[in-house]
Amino acid sequence: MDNEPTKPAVQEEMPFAVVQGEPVTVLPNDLYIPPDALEVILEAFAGPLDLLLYLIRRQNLDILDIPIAQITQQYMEYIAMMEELRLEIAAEYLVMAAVLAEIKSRMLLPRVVEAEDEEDPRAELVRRLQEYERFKQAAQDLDTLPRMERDLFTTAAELPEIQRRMVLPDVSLDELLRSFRDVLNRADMFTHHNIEREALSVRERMTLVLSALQEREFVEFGSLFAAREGRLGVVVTFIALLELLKESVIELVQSEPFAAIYVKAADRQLQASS
Amino acid sequence: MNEEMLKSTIEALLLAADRPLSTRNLVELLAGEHESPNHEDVRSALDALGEEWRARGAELVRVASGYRLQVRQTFEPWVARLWEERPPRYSRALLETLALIAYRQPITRAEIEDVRGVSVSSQIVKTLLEREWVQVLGHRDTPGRPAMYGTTRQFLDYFNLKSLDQLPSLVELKDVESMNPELEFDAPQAQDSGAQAAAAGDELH
Amino acid sequence: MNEEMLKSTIEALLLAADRPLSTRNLVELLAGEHESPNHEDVRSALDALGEEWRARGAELVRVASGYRLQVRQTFEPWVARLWEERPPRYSRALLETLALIAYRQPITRAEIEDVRGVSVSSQIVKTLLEREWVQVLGHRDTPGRPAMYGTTRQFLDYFNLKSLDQLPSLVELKDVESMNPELEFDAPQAQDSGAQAAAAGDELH
Repeated sequence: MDNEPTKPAVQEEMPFAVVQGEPVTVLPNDLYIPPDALEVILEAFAGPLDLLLYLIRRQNLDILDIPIAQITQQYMEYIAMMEELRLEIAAEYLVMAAVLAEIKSRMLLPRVVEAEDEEDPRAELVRRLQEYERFKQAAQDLDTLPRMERDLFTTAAELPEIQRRMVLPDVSLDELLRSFRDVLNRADMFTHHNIEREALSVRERMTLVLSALQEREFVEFGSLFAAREGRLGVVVTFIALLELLKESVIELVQSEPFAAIYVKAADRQLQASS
Repeated sequence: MNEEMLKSTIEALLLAADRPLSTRNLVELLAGEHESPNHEDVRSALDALGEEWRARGAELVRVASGYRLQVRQTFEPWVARLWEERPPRYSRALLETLALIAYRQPITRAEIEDVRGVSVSSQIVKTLLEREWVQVLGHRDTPGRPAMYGTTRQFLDYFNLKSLDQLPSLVELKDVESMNPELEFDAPQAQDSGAQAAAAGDELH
Repeated sequence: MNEEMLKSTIEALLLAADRPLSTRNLVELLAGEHESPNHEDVRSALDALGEEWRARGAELVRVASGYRLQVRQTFEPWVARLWEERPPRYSRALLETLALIAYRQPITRAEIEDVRGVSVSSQIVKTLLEREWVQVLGHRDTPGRPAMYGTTRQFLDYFNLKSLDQLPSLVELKDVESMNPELEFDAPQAQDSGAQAAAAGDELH
């Protein structure tokens, strides 16, 4: 936490590193500080633009007023220091050194008589420095925003005992029908069955009859027919019963002639005895 | 630190902590340079907090290692939903099995395997029975007494059918084109309602 | 579900969730078989909750992806004591990269490197992606098809923001055209003439 009151930024050099709690604004010329501390300082620069900005800001200069020769010289001193410490110098630092040297040499050349439209050789560098500084600032601003874990904390209460529930997948009818079509295509069933009108109502009735037989051992034959279903319903039920009989799934039983006919599941006896 | 402030600070600590806090923990955490609340203060603040949380989404409970706020068991059904995983999709094999049971019921497993050309895993049958889309209608009176499967009332309800008749017939099914127009009709509609939902979402902001 | 019950249930959900919940999330979570509260209901319950939490240890805040109960910042000094570990610090390189992505999205790595003047380490990109602050938005249709990065809702949530609009605004760029003539090599003179040049610049405008 930074408890220091904020001072006007302009009047002070920006510390570019903090070593053991002490802000460091100027690199000492003699190497009294241990080399690894210096290493920390030098590594604190986020790149050549950052180093250049530091050199400019250290003297309270405006970016638009870069004394290029001086800055170049200071920049090269830093590079030399890094080399001395055998720090791995990112290639970008060397590229920047070359850029600075080039600008410097162009500035030393006598200007061609008042060439109005000729751009200042520093212009491109200044643009880059400004752009970089904007985002350097933005990063600092971002860092001061209150954020989770550091300034803000979420709340959480212990959870109750949670039962794991199975969430069941959804299926659309369309999906189901496609699956069926696929399986029929594969089984080449269409060729065999396309004549037969699949009477699903019969199939359904077969299921209903069997369901009824699950509840009761004997179901009276007549009770399976409902007059309100009309002729068609009666026929469907009758066909369903015939189909079930044919498949030996049900049996019809009659204790004596003209007595009531009962339907029972063909496997009932076995089931009971097993 | 006055009483109200002490209560709110303890509440903040309990809400932020990922473990129960004992009165001793709290006394330590609250120790300040000037006024440090003692055990008594903390305890009476906890009592007051417990009272305040009596009718809320969580309650102040005391466990072995201290106090914690705990979501009330009553809310478990809703809270559990926060961690519900998106359900996996059913396999092709399962859907084909289901379709065959729907169209050819009563049908045995052997008959399904016959048509599909591959064996039907017990897991598939179990899943369909558990989902209550399929039931055992009885056993065929043939060697091995295989179970016969059929669909249930729940199956019809789930797919919003009044009866099996409402499933397309084999002939209709064969005609691929007859399925497509319906899909094409659905698509733009779906997009539409998506846009509507998005618009509604915007309004809420 | 009556109003009181709805309020407590939402409170329970907010306390149980490990992420902010939007009104849409809440409507879905609260959907029941009989009565399902709608957006209106949820919103007014949230308003009421916000009011109730006004003088407590936490507050109801809205961030990009929804609502969360958050410990009031006043209590930060106490709450921070709960954890021995210091909160994570992020390097300048990471923060600069993040700032560029936030302000300039969609942006490629090369564009970030262009502004920063150094290469962006893969570790930084990886960290940003892993924290889910940054996402790949797509690929630029140029050679190498570089990934374009943008920030996520989680990024906004983490920094307590509702939208990117709420980020501090960027510093204005100065016009390079107003650049002062080259100043000579010795520093004090440079500073001096710099001030003069600035004054001169003013006159010209």
